[in-house]
Amino acid sequence: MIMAPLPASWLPLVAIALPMACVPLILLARRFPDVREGITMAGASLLIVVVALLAFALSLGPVAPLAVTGPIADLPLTMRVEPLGMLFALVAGFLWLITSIYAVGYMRAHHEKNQTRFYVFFAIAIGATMGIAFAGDLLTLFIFYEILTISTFPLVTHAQNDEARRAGRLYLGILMGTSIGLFLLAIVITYAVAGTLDFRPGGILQDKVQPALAGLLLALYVFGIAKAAVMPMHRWLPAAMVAPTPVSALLHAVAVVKAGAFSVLKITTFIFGFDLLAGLTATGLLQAVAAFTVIAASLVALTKDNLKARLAYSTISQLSYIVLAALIADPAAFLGGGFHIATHAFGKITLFFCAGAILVAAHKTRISELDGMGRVMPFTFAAFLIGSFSLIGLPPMGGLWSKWLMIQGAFNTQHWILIGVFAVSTLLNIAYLLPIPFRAFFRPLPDGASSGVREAPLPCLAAMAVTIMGCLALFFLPDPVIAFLSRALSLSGAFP
Amino acid sequence: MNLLAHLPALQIVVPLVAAPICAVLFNPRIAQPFAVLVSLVTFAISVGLLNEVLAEGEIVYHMGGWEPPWGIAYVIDPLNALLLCLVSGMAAIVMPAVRLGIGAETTERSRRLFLSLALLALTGMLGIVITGDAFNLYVFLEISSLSSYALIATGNDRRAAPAAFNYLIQGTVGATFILIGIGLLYMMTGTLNMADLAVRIVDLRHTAPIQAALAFILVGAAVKAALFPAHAWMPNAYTYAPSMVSAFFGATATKVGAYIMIRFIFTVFGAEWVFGDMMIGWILVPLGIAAAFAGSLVAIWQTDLKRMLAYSSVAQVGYISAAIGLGNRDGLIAAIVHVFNHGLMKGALFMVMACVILRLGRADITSFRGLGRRMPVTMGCFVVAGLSMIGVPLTVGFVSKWYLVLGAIEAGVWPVAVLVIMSSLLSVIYIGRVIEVAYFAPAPDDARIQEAPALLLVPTLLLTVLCITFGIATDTTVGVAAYAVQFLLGGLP
Amino acid sequence: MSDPAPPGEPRKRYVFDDPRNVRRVLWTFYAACALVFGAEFFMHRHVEHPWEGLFGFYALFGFGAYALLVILAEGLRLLVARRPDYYDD
Amino acid sequence: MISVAPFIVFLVGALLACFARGRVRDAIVVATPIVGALNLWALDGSAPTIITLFGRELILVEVDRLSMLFGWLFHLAAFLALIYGLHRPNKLEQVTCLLYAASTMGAIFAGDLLTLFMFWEGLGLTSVFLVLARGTRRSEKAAIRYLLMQIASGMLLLCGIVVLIGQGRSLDMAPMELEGLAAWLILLSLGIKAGFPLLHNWITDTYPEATVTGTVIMSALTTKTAIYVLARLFPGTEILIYIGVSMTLFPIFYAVIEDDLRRVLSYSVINQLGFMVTGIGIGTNLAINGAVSHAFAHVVYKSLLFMSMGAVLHRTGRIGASELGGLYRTMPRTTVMCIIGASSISAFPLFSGFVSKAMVMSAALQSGHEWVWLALLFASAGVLHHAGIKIPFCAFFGHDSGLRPKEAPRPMLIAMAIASFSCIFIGIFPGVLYGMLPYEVTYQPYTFEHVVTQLQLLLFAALCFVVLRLTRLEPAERPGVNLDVEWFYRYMLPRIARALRATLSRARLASGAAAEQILGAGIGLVTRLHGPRGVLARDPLGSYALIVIIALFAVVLVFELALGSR
Repeated sequence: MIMAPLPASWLPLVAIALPMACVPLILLARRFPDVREGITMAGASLLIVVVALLAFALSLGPVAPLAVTGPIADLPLTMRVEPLGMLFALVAGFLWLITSIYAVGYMRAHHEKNQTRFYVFFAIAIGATMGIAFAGDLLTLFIFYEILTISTFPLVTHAQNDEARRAGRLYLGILMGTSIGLFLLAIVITYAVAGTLDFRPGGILQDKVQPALAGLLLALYVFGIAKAAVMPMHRWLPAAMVAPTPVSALLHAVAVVKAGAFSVLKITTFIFGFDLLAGLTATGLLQAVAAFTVIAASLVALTKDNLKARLAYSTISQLSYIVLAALIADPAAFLGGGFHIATHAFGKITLFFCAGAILVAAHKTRISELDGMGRVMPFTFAAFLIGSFSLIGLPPMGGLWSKWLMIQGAFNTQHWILIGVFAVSTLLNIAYLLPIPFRAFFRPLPDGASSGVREAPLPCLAAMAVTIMGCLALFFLPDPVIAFLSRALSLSGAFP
Repeated sequence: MNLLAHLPALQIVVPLVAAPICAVLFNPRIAQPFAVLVSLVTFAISVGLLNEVLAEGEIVYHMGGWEPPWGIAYVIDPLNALLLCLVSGMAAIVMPAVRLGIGAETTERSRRLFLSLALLALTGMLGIVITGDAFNLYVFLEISSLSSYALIATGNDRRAAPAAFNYLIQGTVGATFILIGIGLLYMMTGTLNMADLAVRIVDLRHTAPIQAALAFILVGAAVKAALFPAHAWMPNAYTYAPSMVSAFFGATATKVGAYIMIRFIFTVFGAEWVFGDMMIGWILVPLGIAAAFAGSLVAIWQTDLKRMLAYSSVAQVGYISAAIGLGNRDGLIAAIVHVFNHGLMKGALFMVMACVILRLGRADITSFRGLGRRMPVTMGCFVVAGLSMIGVPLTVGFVSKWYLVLGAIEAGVWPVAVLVIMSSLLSVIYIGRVIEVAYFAPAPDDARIQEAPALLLVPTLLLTVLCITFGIATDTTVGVAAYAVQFLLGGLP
Repeated sequence: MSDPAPPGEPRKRYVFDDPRNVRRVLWTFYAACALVFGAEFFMHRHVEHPWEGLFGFYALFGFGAYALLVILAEGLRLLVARRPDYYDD
Repeated sequence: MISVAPFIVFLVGALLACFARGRVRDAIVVATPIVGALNLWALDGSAPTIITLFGRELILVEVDRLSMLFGWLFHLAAFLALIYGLHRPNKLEQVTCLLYAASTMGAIFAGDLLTLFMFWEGLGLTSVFLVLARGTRRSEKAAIRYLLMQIASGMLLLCGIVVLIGQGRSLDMAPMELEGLAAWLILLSLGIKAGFPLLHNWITDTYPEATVTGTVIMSALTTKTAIYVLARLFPGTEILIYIGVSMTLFPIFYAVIEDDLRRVLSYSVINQLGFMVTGIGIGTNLAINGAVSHAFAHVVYKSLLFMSMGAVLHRTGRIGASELGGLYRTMPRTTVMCIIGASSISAFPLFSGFVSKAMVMSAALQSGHEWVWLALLFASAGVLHHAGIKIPFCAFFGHDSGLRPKEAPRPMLIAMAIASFSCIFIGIFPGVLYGMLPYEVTYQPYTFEHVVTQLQLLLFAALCFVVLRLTRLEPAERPGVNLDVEWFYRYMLPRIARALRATLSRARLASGAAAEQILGAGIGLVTRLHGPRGVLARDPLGSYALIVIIALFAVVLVFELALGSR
């Protein structure tokens, strides 16, 4: 057996501190771009090692929680590693490295300004994401949730022009407003009635709240966690697309939005518990809201010509899959939601990488300008196609399994309409995603459009290749992941 | 002579003696370091007192060895020990920078007087906090008030004098109310010592004079604390006062008003009577909420950012008032913690204004254009302190808000919890718009605009760091507050 | 040659350009029809359905079905036929 | 003997073709089905191949007579199409064809529903590129519609499987009762791919829009895969009889009035599928044999017909009956082979359709479905009309369109020749096909009686054509769109969506205006109170402030005294 140099229970702290520790180094190296990016890469690689060690430790047995005194006297900040958070951390940590590789190609080719600031806040955001993933109680989760909001604000408003300012207003206004106005309120109420904020299997609210209050709390959580972008709290996400593409890719397809969906999943499972949740009227109502979001966001995506905007609405729709999975309150749906965090991450980040590659190589942002571009950028659009397959949930892509498990959860709990929602959404996904590569490959290139356009820089292509591999790997190797995840509920028998 | 035993006396005596020395003896070049030294010593004494209180419990010190009711007692419990630290600490932080903070705004000649007045104001505030004698409290109140009128009037804006005059009138009314209240108490009980008052009042609570005394003292304290709608003196006073005065008073003055309120309600009148029979919560909480909304909303439209901060203070005093009005343990913790925390963040924000005024000569919103690049550290401090105002976790603002909301929920007044949170979201707007201007508007072509000098920057940074430190490690603030609550509430929930 | 045929493309007559050939095919066809109709006289029927036993059932059914089909299809055309650019794409 | 799962041969072939070019690629492409056939031969009788995925055992390959028959058939179909495609070798098409064939192979040898599902999705995902490869706007849109239908079918299958799993039932490819949600979902899924009425229109929508080669292979594989699965899962399910009958009937009317000859053939596909579905629905040994053998025969002659029409399209660039005619002059070989295909589909004796279709009809009578039999007979006359007469006549005879295209290219001719040979071979030696059928065959197609009655039916139907033609009563060919089910989503749905969007945006504007008004009023109020000139933000005069303080005091005093006097 390998002995870790530190007791495993400290590793979450290391995982959080590591990206943060990169910050001063990046600042020091601001005059030497190669060193600066090298630091980011080294940090990301180290982070993967740390997270992998932690995952290894967790696979051997439970990792003891770690508590440090926090701002509220009776509520120590706890780090508690459990499979769902572990998976989220693995995905985010791994994709940080990939995105960093991509970012090197993108930021330089795109001649972005203030790249040091970019890498600094990026690192902080990843540290905060790790904090969310390993948070052992709601307060800790909330703290890192807020750090994530704040640290991504400079990234969203990177361009510092009027458009960025407007987007920043919306971004901060919605995320901050909901998190303080609703999420925090819900946390305080939870604390007041339950006397604890720990995430516990089976939840902490069971038998402690009236159904009406529990329903109210659930609504406060679902809407208060605006990072999950359930309508009508979704507006920040399309606005955030003014950010440079690596930000959109990692943060607004993976880290930030998944932090939201992950929080919802975690709260429904470990604060409410399936039994309590299943008995609430509010659950049904919120399911309806999430289902509406799934469909409506897809419909909106259909009408968007701006590529990143379309992807953003697609993300909104896909996030509500996870929220729906959380609200279905069934082990299979939980697994599906957890797995979807990974599959959607790999699929959507691929698409964003492609969008960025198109922007860098061809300076095009609109779908209607992409006619025939597949002929000049075949690899990029092939990647787009494969990433789309994963999002739609088609074999041989990992997206299939998460959708599968969620549908199974909906069946187990007799939510027939939700099965229909998943099915219809699949078709809508096809309708808004696939015309893009189809048009790029099969329409003729307009005259003179191809002059000087080549494939994206090599780092960008390499990053895409890796994420595609991820999509495929998740199809062919779902069993270890799901077995791992199901330990979160200790329900090895619940999976098909 | 055992100095340590006389710390309570020294706390007052040191600045009190230093003030005239400063005014008379030294030229400005020596007066400045002297004042700094005095304020540091005062702060050290405060910290010593706090440690002593935490270690050994309440300290009762008889001034000059005279026992009450003839003599004056200084009673130090965790609450006022914490406040002493805040007040003297702010003084120690602000004092070194006075030369810069008032340099552009006052004449060289008057600086000695200025320093002297500042020390006098400090003495007054410390006295209010430390004393256990009701009339003595009034005396110190007048000392601090009079010196602060003068300090505000030193601002070189021509509107400073009217603002100070306005403050004078309203402050005097407030002080008079307190005096009348104390007079009524004395009339009914025959004592001015707070401990004795507390014992004797119990049997007299049904009498109209005692009830009237409560009303007089409450309203008087509300005026001093600038509780809406008795806040009218504050915006102009803080806007036109010299930067350093704004910073010092912004962080401390209203807190002392709040302290008076807490002290009289809990120590003298008795919480169970005030909140039970007198239902004072029905006054304090609605006023507090109204203040929170009124102050924050007005702040949103202000173009002069010092004025904006002043109105923000109106809102923050509202939270304190509402927290007191909840009348339960968590509410009171919230009140005490917020008194301290708000002192830190508002101090930091006013220091930022001092930096900006030093460089640009004014602090209106347009002058902030592009400052994010020109004065990165200063603006960084503004952002952090601003986030604290909003109540982002890991800042002090979050801690206060947590206990306030928790208190409201435990008191069963849900709407209060919701309203508090809603009003605090307004701060996102007024802080956010400054950040927008600082980081998104193009900087003017004035190359002279640069980072503030270290003398100003270091205190600003220090306060900002404290905003975070006390937002993470809350043993000192919440721990002391919880300890103080034991003294104040006794057996209450 | 008087026909305006393009140069290099000699006018060629194909087999059915001659009406006689068409007529030959038709007559062969009529003969075949008569033949199979006549074959019914020499046939031993394994009737699996009473209608099959009707004389000339298959021939008549074939003729009638075809006619009915065309008539009904014409009706259908009235109902469903639209201009070629009916759909927007 | 060494063998691998049949789909692997095609996957490897596709992979190799990806990285090869020119003649080498062509050779790989043509060799793949041959290697596949050898592999299939080696595979016969081997044990199932099982892998574990998603916590379940997936039976990748399970061989029995039925799957072997379809295996051979699809190898043949792929072989024909790939050779045919050599007329203009296109990497995308070739690779896609191979992948598409791989999906089919996977589907028919799948030993459980989950494996089937994987390849089921693969069918749609790969073949869609054959439509896209046409490269027109119309084909692009058709491709997306096609994909939506195919994935919808996949989703239904998935839901069905989920229900089965949820009920703890087995996922074996065993016959199931049409009871409960799962069975209905799966039937519906198969229904889409098999072209059940109202779910059929993707066939007529897509096949005419695909590339010349694409249509050939698409018409062969997808629908017949569905027939295969139907035969496995739902033999003898009564509702299929009626579904099948209606499938034979309604397309023939459409085929009469349709101008696009490839769309005519697409309707014909549905009609022919109807015979098979009916056979499966009847479910007797004879009927199943009939359905399966008809599928076999149909794949070959329908490929042949599509190939001939493809050749016409390739050479003339046109496919409308109204714009073609008289092509026999310069495309005699194509003409002959088209006629062979037409004769086969019309079930003339000595052609393949004759030996297969009759089994279904016979089974219908034997099992007492007289009306079904009658309807099928009517449909047979219809087949003669559109496939037996209209296709060859309108394209190659009829009025002279003046087109003088060259004869079809050699690869096309070779492929058509192989198909023609197969049609005739099966027609003459039905025993070869019968020997491969799942059940023992006692049926004897070539009785004097059967030949005569069939000829009577066909020739007199043709006589009717001649009469109508001579009397000029035969309806004229006219280009145009004939409304079908797709009207709902190609015409109505977009219009509803547009109307909805307009309404929504109007509502949004209106509600936005209303909200703005309310919000504006609110903000106005707040501004009046709190704004820069608001009451609460005014520089307070001393006296005013004093009044406020005193008023506050008065209120508090009264409040306290009132409470104190209780």
